[in-house]
Amino acid sequence: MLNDWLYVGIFALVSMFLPAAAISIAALLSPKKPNSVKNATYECGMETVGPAWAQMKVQYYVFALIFLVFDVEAVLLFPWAVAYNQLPLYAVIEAVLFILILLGGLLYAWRKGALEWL
Amino acid sequence: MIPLSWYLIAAAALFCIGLFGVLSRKNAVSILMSIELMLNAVNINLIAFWHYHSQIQGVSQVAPQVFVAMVFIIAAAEVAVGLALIISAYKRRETSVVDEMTLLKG
Amino acid sequence: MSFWRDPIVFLINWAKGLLDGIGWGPGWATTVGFVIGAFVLAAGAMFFVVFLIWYERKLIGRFQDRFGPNRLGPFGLFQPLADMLKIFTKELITPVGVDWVAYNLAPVLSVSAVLMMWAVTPFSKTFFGVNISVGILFLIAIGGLGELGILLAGWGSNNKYALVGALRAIAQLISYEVPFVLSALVPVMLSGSMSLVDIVEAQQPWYIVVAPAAAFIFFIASVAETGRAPFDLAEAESEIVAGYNVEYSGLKFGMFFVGEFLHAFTASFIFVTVFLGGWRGPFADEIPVLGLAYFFIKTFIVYFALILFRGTNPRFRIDQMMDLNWKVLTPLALVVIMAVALVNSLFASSADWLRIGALLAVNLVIVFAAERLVRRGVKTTRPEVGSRQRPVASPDNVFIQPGSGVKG
Amino acid sequence: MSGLQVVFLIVAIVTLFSGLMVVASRKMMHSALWLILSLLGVAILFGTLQAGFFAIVQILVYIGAISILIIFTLMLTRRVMDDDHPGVIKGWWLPALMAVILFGLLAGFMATWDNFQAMLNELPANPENLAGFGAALVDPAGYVIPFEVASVLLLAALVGAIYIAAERKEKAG
Repeated sequence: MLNDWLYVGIFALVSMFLPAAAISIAALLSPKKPNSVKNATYECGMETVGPAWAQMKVQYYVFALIFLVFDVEAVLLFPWAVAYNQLPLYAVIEAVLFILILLGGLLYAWRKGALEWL
Repeated sequence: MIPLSWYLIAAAALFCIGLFGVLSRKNAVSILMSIELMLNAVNINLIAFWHYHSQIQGVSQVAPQVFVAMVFIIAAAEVAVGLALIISAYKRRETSVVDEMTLLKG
Repeated sequence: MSFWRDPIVFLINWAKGLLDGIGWGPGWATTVGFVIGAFVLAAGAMFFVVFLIWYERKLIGRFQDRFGPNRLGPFGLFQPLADMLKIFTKELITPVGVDWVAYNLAPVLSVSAVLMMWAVTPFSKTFFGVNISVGILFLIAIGGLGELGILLAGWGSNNKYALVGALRAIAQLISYEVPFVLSALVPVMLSGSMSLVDIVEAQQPWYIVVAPAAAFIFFIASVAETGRAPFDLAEAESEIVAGYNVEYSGLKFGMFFVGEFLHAFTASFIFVTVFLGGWRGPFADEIPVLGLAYFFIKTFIVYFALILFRGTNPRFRIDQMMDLNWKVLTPLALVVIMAVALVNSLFASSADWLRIGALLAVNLVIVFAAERLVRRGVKTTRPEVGSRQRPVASPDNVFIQPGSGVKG
Repeated sequence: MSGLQVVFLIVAIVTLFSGLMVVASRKMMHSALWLILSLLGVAILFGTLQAGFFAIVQILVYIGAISILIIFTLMLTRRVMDDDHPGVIKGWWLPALMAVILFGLLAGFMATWDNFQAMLNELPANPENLAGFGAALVDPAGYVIPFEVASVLLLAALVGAIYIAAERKEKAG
């Protein structure tokens, strides 16, 4: 029902508002004495060089990729799981097939060494 | 409640913004992001019509739901492969600007 | 009499009557009621954190043979209040070059992402924020917003260490979201609904009895989602610079910790809701306030287990953590889904005790087999201390010599 | 104007504006963050259409996964991050003109439809009927082929993307 989503929306706004309000109060209460050393970027006492950009491994991308695929898979499986109790056996087997295909993908990634964190 | 036309207009506007992005951005990642906008516009349309037809028929229509789910899956697959291609191209050519990927121009 | 059976709903109805009496019309009265309800619930959750911090510090102290906070107030109960006062009056340093919106949005988002989980959880038979039909998926999706907060913190604070920490944290969180989502499928399958209220109603017996393997995966994954020890390597303060929150100070820094403590508690009550029967217990149907008590008792038991888990386990290495997720939990979760689906379908027409027994047996077999397989893959014998030749820092091998066998 | 219409207008304007900023931002990272806001707006639009499942899926898949993937890619491609040149091509007005014309055509074409101004009323309880949707996905007379093909498509995407992205330096050892 729409009223439920209205409540969720209001709750989201409120739950954003409360921490923001707390931080605002803290900003009012706290002292403000900035200086250039204090405001410098903290990188273990070294002078900061260059823009904040870190060399990343392609591994991060691969994990995010596998995550995306399984997330989308789960999205299709959730409606199936809701209907599960009314389904005949062959419908369950179809879903098992669906999962097996993706399990194959996971095994491929494993064999390929994409799951190693080096 | 909201007229159907509002959703359709909003979706059309989002689609056109996405189209503009695809045609005008230089960076390949940007182009993919614009494609995401276009796919989202399509989804808004599909769900608006799902609502409309469910309302007319009195029962929830399955076909639009399946369509939306398929759009999600295709978007995921497209993003995964597209970004992998961009990363691969970047590794070789040190760029992700589409105009600079001129392997065949010599 | 009805007040004693269900005081919270009694109060809510009373407040509703009051709002209706003002005469704004039903629409506005509902909306205002929602706003007040959301405020009460969310503010209650945030103040609850003060107590959680005390509880956790006290417990961790006991595990480590200390007293924990014990000076201020009875049992040191006022210690977190003092800490709160302190952190409220700390200077908020904004470093140069931050992206203002991202930098300030991140701490807010990390708390609100957890708070929003309180909106859909049924605390008792009659007391819950809202019963949406996709409750369990909502919980998972909101976890994604928390990841967004971490990303904004890491990128917005214009610091290489923060960025690296954020990326590591996100890599961990998204990885563990996979078994989390997959094991959440099992309760949905068994109850035939995604609404948390329905899942709790359907739990006869509790799903931890029906599907212990799924419960096990869900528990580990939700501990990892909270990002605490032993999965806290994104902000392993004893090893690396604190992670995505290096550049934060004062209450903005504190907000990340409010979010973390609240997330730990929230994760334990989600586990209770999904696998331990939520508010279910003797007489909870007739007297809803008893259900509330059961709910919190169970939650504190799970929370205790979570803190015990934190206090007694050494931190994982990042490759071990990723291996645990991708090579153990994810395949296990997929196998559990398939097994539960097939077994439950095959035994659908037989008696309940037979079906549940078969499910339990299958789950235990899977866990046992997985444990065997993992055992085979892990080196259990370690080289004796001192048996390996280690490079010693001497003037000869400070400089890398070709062919010396010492790498850097 | 009802409260819901006000919500719709605000959300739609935010969505379209952030969509525009996705295309117009110079910094790629800002572009990605605007994209997230835009996707969130679309999720809320789904919510106003009472498609709660897809609203949540939108947050889960788009914001939780796809945008993270995009941001990881931005981090992996260095020159993209500190690129401060205009992100659009020189003759950007031509695509803009095309987009505006297309929008005009679409709007004009849709306006000729009789039911264009139809009102969307609130659907009765359990509007989505997820059980029906799930059953249709595995029904041989329904959509079982797309369902299984989706799985194969995801497998292909997984295999292909890993093959492309994770080329290991096997020779280097």
